[in-house]
Amino acid sequence: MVNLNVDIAGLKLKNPVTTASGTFGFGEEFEDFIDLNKLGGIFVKGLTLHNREGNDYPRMAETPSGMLNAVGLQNKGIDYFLNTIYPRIKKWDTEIFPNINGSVVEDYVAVAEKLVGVEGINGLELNISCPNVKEGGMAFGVSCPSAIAVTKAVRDVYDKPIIVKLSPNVTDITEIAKGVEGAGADSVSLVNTLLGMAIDAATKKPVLSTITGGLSGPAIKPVALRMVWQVYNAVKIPIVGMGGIMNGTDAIEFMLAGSTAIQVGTANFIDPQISIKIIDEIEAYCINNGITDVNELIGGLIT
Amino acid sequence: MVNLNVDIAGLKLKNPVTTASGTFGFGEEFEDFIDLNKLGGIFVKGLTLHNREGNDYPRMAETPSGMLNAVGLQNKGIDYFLNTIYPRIKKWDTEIFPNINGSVVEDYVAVAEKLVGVEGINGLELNISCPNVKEGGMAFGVSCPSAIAVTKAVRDVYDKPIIVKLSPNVTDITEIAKGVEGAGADSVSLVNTLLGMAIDAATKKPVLSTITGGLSGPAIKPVALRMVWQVYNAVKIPIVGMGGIMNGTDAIEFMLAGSTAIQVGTANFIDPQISIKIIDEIEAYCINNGITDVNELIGGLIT
Amino acid sequence: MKRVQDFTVIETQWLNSTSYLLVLGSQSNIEEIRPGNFAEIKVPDAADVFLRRPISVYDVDHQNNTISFYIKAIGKGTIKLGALDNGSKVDIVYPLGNSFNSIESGNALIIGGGSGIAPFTLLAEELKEKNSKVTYLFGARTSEDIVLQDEFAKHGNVLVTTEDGSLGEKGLVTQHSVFNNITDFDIIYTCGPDPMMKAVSKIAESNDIVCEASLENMMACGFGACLCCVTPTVRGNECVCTEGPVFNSKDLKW
Amino acid sequence: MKRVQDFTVIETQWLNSTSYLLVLGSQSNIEEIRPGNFAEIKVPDAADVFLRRPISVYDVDHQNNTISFYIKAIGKGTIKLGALDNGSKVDIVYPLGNSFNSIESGNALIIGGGSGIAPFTLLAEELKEKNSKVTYLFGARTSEDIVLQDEFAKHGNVLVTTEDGSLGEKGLVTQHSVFNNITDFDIIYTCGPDPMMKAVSKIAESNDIVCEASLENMMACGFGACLCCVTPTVRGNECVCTEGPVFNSKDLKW
Ligand SMILES: Cc1cc2nc3c(=O)[nH]c(=O)nc-3n(C[C@H](O)[C@H](O)[C@H](O)COP(=O)(O)OP(=O)(O)OC[C@H]3O[C@@H](n4cnc5c(N)ncnc54)[C@H](O)[C@@H]3O)c2cc1C
Ligand SMILES: Cc1cc2nc3c(=O)[nH]c(=O)nc-3n(C[C@H](O)[C@H](O)[C@H](O)COP(=O)(O)OP(=O)(O)OC[C@H]3O[C@@H](n4cnc5c(N)ncnc54)[C@H](O)[C@@H]3O)c2cc1C
Ligand SMILES: Cc1cc2nc3c(=O)[nH]c(=O)nc-3n(C[C@H](O)[C@H](O)[C@H](O)COP(=O)(O)O)c2cc1C
Ligand SMILES: Cc1cc2nc3c(=O)[nH]c(=O)nc-3n(C[C@H](O)[C@H](O)[C@H](O)COP(=O)(O)O)c2cc1C
Ligand code: FES
Ligand code: FES
Repeated sequence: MVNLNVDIAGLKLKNPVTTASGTFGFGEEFEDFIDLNKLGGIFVKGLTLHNREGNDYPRMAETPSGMLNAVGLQNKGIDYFLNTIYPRIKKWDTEIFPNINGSVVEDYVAVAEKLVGVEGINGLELNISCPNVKEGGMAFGVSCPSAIAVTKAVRDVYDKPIIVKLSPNVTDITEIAKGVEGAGADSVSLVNTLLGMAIDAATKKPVLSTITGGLSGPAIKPVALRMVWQVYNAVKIPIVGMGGIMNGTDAIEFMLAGSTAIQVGTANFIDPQISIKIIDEIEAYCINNGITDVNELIGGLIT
Repeated sequence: MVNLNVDIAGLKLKNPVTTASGTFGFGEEFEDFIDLNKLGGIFVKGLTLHNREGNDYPRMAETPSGMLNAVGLQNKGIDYFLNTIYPRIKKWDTEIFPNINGSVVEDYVAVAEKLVGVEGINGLELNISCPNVKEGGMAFGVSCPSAIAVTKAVRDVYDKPIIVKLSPNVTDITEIAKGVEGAGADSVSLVNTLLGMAIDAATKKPVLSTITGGLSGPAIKPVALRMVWQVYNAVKIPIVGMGGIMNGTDAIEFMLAGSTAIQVGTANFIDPQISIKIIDEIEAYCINNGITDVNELIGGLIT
Repeated sequence: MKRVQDFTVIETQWLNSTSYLLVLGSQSNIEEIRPGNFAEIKVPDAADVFLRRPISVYDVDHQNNTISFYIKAIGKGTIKLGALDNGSKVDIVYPLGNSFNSIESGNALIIGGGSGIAPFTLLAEELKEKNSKVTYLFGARTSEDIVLQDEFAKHGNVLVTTEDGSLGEKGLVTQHSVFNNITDFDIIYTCGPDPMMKAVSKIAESNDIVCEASLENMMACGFGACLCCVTPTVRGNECVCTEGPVFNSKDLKW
Repeated sequence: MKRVQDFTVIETQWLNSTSYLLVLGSQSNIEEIRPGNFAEIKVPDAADVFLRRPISVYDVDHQNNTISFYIKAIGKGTIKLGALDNGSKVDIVYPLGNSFNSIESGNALIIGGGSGIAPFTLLAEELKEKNSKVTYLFGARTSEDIVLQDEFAKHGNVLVTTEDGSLGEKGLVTQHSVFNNITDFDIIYTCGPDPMMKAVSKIAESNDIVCEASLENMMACGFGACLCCVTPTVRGNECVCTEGPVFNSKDLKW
């Protein structure tokens, strides 16, 4: 028997495998494919204070071993989530993490305030790294003072675990990680997408309506893994690692680099059952390697 | 007939296709495979003032649609290059660009000084973005003041075209590009490799002796293309674009994004004849699209 | 219920130089398929195809557990699917999307162009069961592009336009003489290139005929998880993979 | 001269559950190959194999324009190469690397382990032509792993060790009784896992016997362009793909 429980700032997950915001809808989309109760947690689609229509189509471009997206936080707003969606999905025996977004600090705070006291929601992900919105989003995540400011402001109103989602589009991610740790973040999740671009040579036009978009998938795994390792060596709070995880081996690598839990993102599009397979593969790896507690893997890289 | 000549700071290349430093040896390695005289230029393996043994083996890891390297600028030093290698390779009717490196500004200057007046060498690439050396290298390329300082210092001693090679591992590449433009760079080349990492889950060890290394190949193309586009919109000097170019279409995309010339890197390992094929494919694209001068492509993205 | 299912290639039957039927068979039962539903097909082990490819279901045989797709080979993925050997393993996620609303005892015009003929055998079968009459109108550049006529002829009258006049009437679909008596029809179903579908819906709307259009937006997932495939509608941006692919043309703001 | 050449798979002949001979044929002539030379093989259209794979030339037939490789299926690329259908296209970059120095009228011991038996038919043929005597010593975990014995027996005496004693002497290669009279040999050639080659060279050096070891470092290019494949030598870090793969063991600082 392998212990798969992990702990994010006092919050116990039944296993380290969660699903990444924006790649798993609100979970319901996967109900036909898998037993959602088996997941360590679900990070739901990015939420904002008000309804957002997102960016124009086309929002997607396939790239070598990856994809660009420019969804731009399309969602019906936090109230719709709490009144209409959450009541449907709270039945699952897994942690539901709202992923909150804003253009200004006040927006983040307003969304966080709405989550205070909501039964069954035991933590939130503060997204300061969305590359697909004009104002706010990634701007917060690429400057240390603004990352600190928004984290502090949300911390002031929200007392359950805050996981701050970091941008990889920075010179030194450890600086931002340390900043938000100091500002009261309970955990950091990384990485969000890398800012990229695709061009259609035949039409001479950008593929995305927004010209640039966020790169995800296995293409970014080496960069994500490096950043997890750097942040692991810089902060004390737990890390939720992601970026191109496609199978159990990838997940193990992220844990060895220092992740306490991991998020499965783009892989869900290609195999909607992959998150559950990854749980099984992590367990099998532990058994094969005589590991009785998955926590032994965290930061276990031998250097 | 399509005009394929392009101009980098007054230096005419017979076509926009050059080969990237560190992926093409000193050209000789490709003599059996292609007619080197057909290339627009060759950026030779990174040179330093003195002999360097580079990093320990293993120096390479395959990644999804890419690879990590940690060569660490192994080379026999600038004098060996000038006395032994250059005399052998200068016969080719193509531009030979030394790629110069240092741990401190004085090293760069010393190497550049040795290139002053060398017949047939009409420009150099100033590499401030090597992620694989402990001191110097990328450190110069991720801070604006130091990028400016090293560019200015080399500019002071070297009067032919200087192409400054930028690092993608920064929050805002346009800031560095504008900085080196102001400091006297005639051109910028981008991108160098993204800092990444690979782990072997079976051994729990990093794959590279240096833990982290530089990511290249098609995986990074979307990021590279975005940076070329950003820099194109920020500076007036010509851009030499690269990052995952595997075929003519990729090269066209880099030109549309704003590259005057392009460098073929990792692709050379997989198909040692690819650089010449890319020249042919660019020409074919121009013919098919009624383009009589390849310069029309530069920055031709329709937004 | 949506599921991931393993199939084996039974055959790839090339119809002309650019299109083929891909017939897949399974050991287990095939889910119920409604006309207009599509599948997300995984292109097996292809170096440069990362995502699945959305393809409408062309036909299904619940007796023999086979499902088939009409595919135009336009790029990396569709070319590779067409080159699979018989016996190759392919897995698909299906059934996805909504479906056409087939009318009862009415007169239906089905207009297809390009790969947009795929969903229309299943639709016509259902229409016939409901005692509706089916007329097909297919448009293409040249006669070479017109395929599967015999199949479609089983379900209804087949009209054709080609741009070069090599088969049927010369011109674009919307120039076909059937439009002279367009009010004979109770509904128009259309699938194909956006410009064609827009032109068709315009005519339908101006004649107060219901028009259902099946869209082919680029998709990353195909089941509502990514929000990449949206089209603007009167209700805001909606996912083509879940709210569509079939839309009432009046709801579309394209 | 090094070149990129297109080949067709003539057969993949599996020898046991983990290794096979890959036989490739070409329309045009095959370049001259020296014993120890290798090729960089492109694994065709594999989603997760980006770089070529370096593989020693096992045999070459200039009459019929075929070249063959002995390959152990240890990972993504080598498994896929072994699953290619006859007739598949494969291109290779070759001939790469240096070669063994075959001695004249001497007594040679050839020690191989794992995939490190591949270069030794060509070497033995050349040794025989030069009137040298060949003794093979192959080490493996178990008898299952010992393949191609008949082929090698054509060129010399074949000795075997297995770790489980299921064939030949029990133990590691370096424990074989042939080492009791090791000074009978003028030269030792070895290829296989590093620990084995190190142990062999140590014995050779302490007995003043020349030892040539063929290394299998990880490579990105295979022809000196990337500097990824280095091994430390008395002359500094040297590329295994150009200065090697064959090194005099005395030059290696491993
Ligand atoms: C719901 C739905 C049902 C479909 N049904 C069918 C069908 O039954 N038969 C059929 O042949 N095709 C169908 N398509 C279209 C099919 O999905 C695309 O042709 C296919 O994905 C192209 O993949 P590829 O790898 O061959 O092309 P790629 O190499 O990926 O692309 C080639 C070119 O086509 C463009 N392109 C690719 N996909 C799309 C798209 N979805 N929309 C617009 N442009 C695109 C690319 O931008 C590129 O320029 C359907 C699409 C959808 C969304
Ligand atoms: C000059 C040379 C000659 C060779 N000759 C032969 C030969 O004749 N027959 C043969 O079967 N093999 C030979 N090899 C080894 C062969 O290149 C590797 O086994 C092969 O590249 C593995 O590819 P893969 O995709 O199957 O494994 P991967 O999936 O890439 O890797 C599987 C595992 O093997 C490790 N690995 C991969 N390549 C190497 C390597 N080169 N050295 C050490 N570990 C590695 C990886 O780190 C990984 O853990 C030779 C290697 C060299 C350098
Ligand atoms: C289509 C799409 C939409 C996304 N939307 C969000 C979002 O709303 N909020 C967020 O924090 N991250 C979002 N992301 C980023 C992912 O959560 C994740 O950080 C990223 O995709 C890297 O992981 P991956 O490579 O496993 O996909 C989105 C990613 C994709 C592909
Ligand atoms: C093995 C290897 C060695 C490299 N060495 C150098 C170098 O010495 N100097 C340099 O400026 N860039 C070096 N680079 C970076 C390349 O020149 C190029 O910037 C990078 O690989 C991105 O292009 P690509 O994706 O086409 O390979 C090296 C890259 C590789 C893969
Ligand atoms: S394709 Fe993902 S939501 Fe429609
Ligand atoms: S493998 Fe590239 S230099 Fe040896």
